[in-house]
Amino acid sequence: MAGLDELYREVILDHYRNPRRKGTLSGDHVHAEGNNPSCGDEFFLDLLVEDGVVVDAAMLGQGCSISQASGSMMMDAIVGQSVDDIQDLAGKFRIMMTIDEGENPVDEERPGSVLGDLEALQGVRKFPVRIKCADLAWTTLAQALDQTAS
Amino acid sequence: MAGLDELYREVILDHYRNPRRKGTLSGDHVHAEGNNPSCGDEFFLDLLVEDGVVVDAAMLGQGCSISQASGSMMMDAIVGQSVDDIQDLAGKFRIMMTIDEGENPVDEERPGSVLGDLEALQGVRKFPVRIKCADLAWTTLAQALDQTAS
Amino acid sequence: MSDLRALRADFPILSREVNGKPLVYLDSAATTQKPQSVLDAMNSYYENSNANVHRGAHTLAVEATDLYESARTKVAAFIGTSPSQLAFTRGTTTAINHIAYGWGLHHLSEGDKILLTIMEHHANIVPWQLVAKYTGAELVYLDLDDDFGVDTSELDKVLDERVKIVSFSGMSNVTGALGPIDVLSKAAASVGAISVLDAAQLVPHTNVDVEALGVDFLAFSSHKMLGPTGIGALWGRADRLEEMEPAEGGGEMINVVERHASTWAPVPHKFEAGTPPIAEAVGFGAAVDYLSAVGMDNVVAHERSITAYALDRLSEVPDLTIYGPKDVSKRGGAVSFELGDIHPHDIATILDQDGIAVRAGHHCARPLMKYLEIPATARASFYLYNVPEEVDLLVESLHKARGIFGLV
Amino acid sequence: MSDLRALRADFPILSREVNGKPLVYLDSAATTQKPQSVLDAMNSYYENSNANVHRGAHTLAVEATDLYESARTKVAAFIGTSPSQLAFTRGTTTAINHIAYGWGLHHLSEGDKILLTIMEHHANIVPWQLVAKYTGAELVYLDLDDDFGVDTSELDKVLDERVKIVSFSGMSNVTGALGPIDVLSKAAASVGAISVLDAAQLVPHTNVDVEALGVDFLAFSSHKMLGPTGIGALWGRADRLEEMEPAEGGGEMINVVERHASTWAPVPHKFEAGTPPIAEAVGFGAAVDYLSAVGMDNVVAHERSITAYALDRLSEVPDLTIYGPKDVSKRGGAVSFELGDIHPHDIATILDQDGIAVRAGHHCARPLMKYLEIPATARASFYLYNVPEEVDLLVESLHKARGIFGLV
Ligand SMILES: Cc1ncc(COP(=O)(O)O)c(C=O)c1O
Ligand SMILES: Cc1ncc(COP(=O)(O)O)c(C=O)c1O
Repeated sequence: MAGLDELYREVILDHYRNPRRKGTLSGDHVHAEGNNPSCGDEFFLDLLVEDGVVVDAAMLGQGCSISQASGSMMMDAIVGQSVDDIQDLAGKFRIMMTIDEGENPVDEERPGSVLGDLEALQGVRKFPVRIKCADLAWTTLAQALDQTAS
Repeated sequence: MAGLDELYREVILDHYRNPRRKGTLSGDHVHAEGNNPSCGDEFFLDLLVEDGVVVDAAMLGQGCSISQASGSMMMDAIVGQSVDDIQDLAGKFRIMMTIDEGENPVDEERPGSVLGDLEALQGVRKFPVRIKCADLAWTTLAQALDQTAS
Repeated sequence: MSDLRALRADFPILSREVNGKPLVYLDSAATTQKPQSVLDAMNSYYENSNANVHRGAHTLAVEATDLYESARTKVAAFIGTSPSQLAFTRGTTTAINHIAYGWGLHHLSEGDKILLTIMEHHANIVPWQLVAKYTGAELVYLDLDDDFGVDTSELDKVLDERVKIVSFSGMSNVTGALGPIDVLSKAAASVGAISVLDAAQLVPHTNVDVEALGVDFLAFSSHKMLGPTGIGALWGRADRLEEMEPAEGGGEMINVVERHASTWAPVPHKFEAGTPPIAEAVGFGAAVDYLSAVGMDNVVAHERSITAYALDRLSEVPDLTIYGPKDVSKRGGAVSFELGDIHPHDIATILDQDGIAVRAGHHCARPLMKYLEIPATARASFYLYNVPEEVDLLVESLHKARGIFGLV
Repeated sequence: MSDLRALRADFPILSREVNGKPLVYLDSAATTQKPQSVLDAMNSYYENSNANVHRGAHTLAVEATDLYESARTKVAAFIGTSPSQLAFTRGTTTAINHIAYGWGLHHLSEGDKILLTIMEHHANIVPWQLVAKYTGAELVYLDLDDDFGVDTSELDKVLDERVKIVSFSGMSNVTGALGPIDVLSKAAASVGAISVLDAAQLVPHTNVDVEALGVDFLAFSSHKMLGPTGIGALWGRADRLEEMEPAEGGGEMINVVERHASTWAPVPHKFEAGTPPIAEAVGFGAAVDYLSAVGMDNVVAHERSITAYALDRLSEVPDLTIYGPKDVSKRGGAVSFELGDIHPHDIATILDQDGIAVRAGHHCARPLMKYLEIPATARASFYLYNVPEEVDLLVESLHKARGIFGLV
């Protein structure tokens, strides 16, 4: 059961049950929708980017604890950050979640120092089929950022 | 090779190379076409039936020695016969060609006594996949007779 | 409980372990496991008789053709029909697409209606959406009653002469609910529509006498009834098959091909374009042999009792909601449920750690999920090789899931 | 002669007897025999990992999905492409039908033209006849030159902007002639038409780098290249696959299904409706592994030398006429012939008594037979497991046939 404990950490269940920034934005913003057809998970993202900085964001979604917690944690991690920093963060997250691509950027000695709460998602690596759950919010984010770029 | 000798009897090769009543009928007649899509064999039959008797017939066809010889022998066997007698003959032929349905009507003691040259086709029974070759002319005949009935 | 326990030894995969625990396979509604006899039949075909069918005068071709055609005879007999009314397809999905393209495309016009039920699998929705788009026809749905059955009380309101096709499932792969075959086939006939039965879950789990059902077409899959993947069957009433056009063109299904037009081979060959799934037909035949040897009545009795036991045991688990009829005479062995706020995907992951295989998701029935206002369910489904201890393990593992998610 | 003789031991069926003689299998153009490794891969799938793909969070479903998708990667790599451009179908026939329905139906209108060659297999004729009927398009054929190649000298006369599809074979299953891939793919592109390559005989027998061929779509079958029945593949250029609609609807191929409309999964999944042929994909993957291990260059060299030997030895047989190019650089290993006035079916029967399997008939290419003004041919076809002694036995048996039919 070691695996399950690592997967369903306290902080993940907390984000799952109390998702941050749940809702929609009114006024100017970009909107992106992501879904995993194989499991039915959905993630809707509203983003307000001003002068290269994400100044506001809101999400709606449904799905497993991993996909929803990952989205909620992502909200915490991106609001107030520059798009450049977010791209950097997304890169680190992707590496953390990828089983055999590059070295995990997470500092095992100082938990939370690199990716904050998001590091709790490391346990997902042991459940490859769930990785796409953790990725959903981030691929949706990439779509939203693409819109602000163009 | 015993099987092959029984299959390719002299009389069969003779009918194959010298088909009887090859051609078409002019004037009044019924026409039927048969083919075996799996091997490409074809058999076209013209039949003139008057007062319940087949008074004239002609055939065109292409295909293996068995299908063409069977057709040619059938021509010899039906012209001048009443439709009733032909149905009877067709029934006997069918039984002769069927591997496990009823008793072979052929009299082994007196070859040719029941079905004439057609008895040479008995050897086909040992080659089940060729039975439909031998049958082609006869299924075409059945179609032609159906037309005269209606 | 009709005890088929000894059969488990016939299924090699059932002795494997998953995550260090013996496999508990509760996902037969998705696909079933295969007995050794099915694998043996296919191996023997490949090792002794492999050849292309119908086109050869050599011994292997004859043997392969005989094996293929005798498989057709077996599968036809299994549902009580003649081989001339049974075409092999790639599966249920392909069979329904063939009906949609082969019959629907040629008989539907602008404003015509196709009547479905909201509990259909995507396989019985999307093909009709495609032909509806091509022909201007429209899809109409029957909703469910309070017990997850199809609500036929308002049938009058939707049934008229514009309805040309009524297509519905014999057993839901989500709720397990049986379809109202009698009511809907008669309703279809009463307005001159054809009825199409998605029997993907019905044929594996009941004793089907297809001629007695009153439907015009029926589709099912081999892999859901102990047979191999890659094959299924389309049955049709003789006259319907005659009036149906082939959906696919190619070799085997033709009579004469000219440069600009062709004529078709007789039914059922006109629906089998190209080299068919030959080894798969042989395996499918071996699968129905196996089921017949066990006896479908025994299979039904066994599934009923294990389903009743499962419904019972699951009802003990706090926070657990079952989506489907409680009465085992109205349902098959697919049991969908939710457990508190634990997402079905999380349930499946937790159960998998105990070697238990259940499905989680929309089960290819998204309109049904939307109608039930749930995003997904977890589903345990049973077949002849399941035993009550496996239900016990399921229940135990569900308690564990509650613990992990802190449900109290 | 590149000697692959040792490989024969890998094919269980090659040690069987037919009519008391060792099997001489010369019918690989119809379907090939399977090495043990292909059967082992499928058995192992069924005995260890069998589950439905793409929809499950349990271990077996993950293993099955991985096996299925890695088979896609293998088969794609075998023709030099990426898995995202390769959809599994039931075979060549289904792949071409999918192109006809998925692309043709949506891009053809009244008066448009589909350009074929007269040497096509029915699989590459009948699907186009079907969509031509539905759309009002018209079929146009290129005939042959004196050496059984496609005559492209009059291409100008038929090529214009109304040509929307050029579909042709890479290698004739009757004459063995290679198709003019370069000329026809360029010709198609020059008028904005798509080019479709029937590679059923090409992929098994040559080293295909699909991206370099210049065609838009390509279709082939597993069973003709050591793999199981029930599966084949459709390759397309990425942009063409995007613009192609799915031919079949059902589970797996969807993104979101609503009551009245649906959206599709990304390429290639949108072309794979329903439960796919999973075990078959695994076997197909094992087949390309086997071929890659032998090396396609070795396969080509071996086939060339055995075909050259066969053409040579057959030319010694009096009254024998070969229908196909004599130059082995212009052809593959399917050798069609006539022997005096002995009908091909009779030849096949006589050879079968000596354990020799050849095909007789129109080989699903009736328009070609009509064009050549012959009703049928006998065909011997070779693959990597054939050896020259088998050619000798063939020739010997043909002499016997002459004897039986009294040819002098
Ligand atoms: C050239 C060619 N095209 C298409 C086909 C059809 O392939 P399949 O029957 O596997 O669909 C064949 C084989 O029969 C063939 O030889
Ligand atoms: C009710 C129902 N219909 C249709 C299907 C589709 O069957 P297949 O995927 O074998 O084509 C399934 C299974 O997935 C099903 O459960």
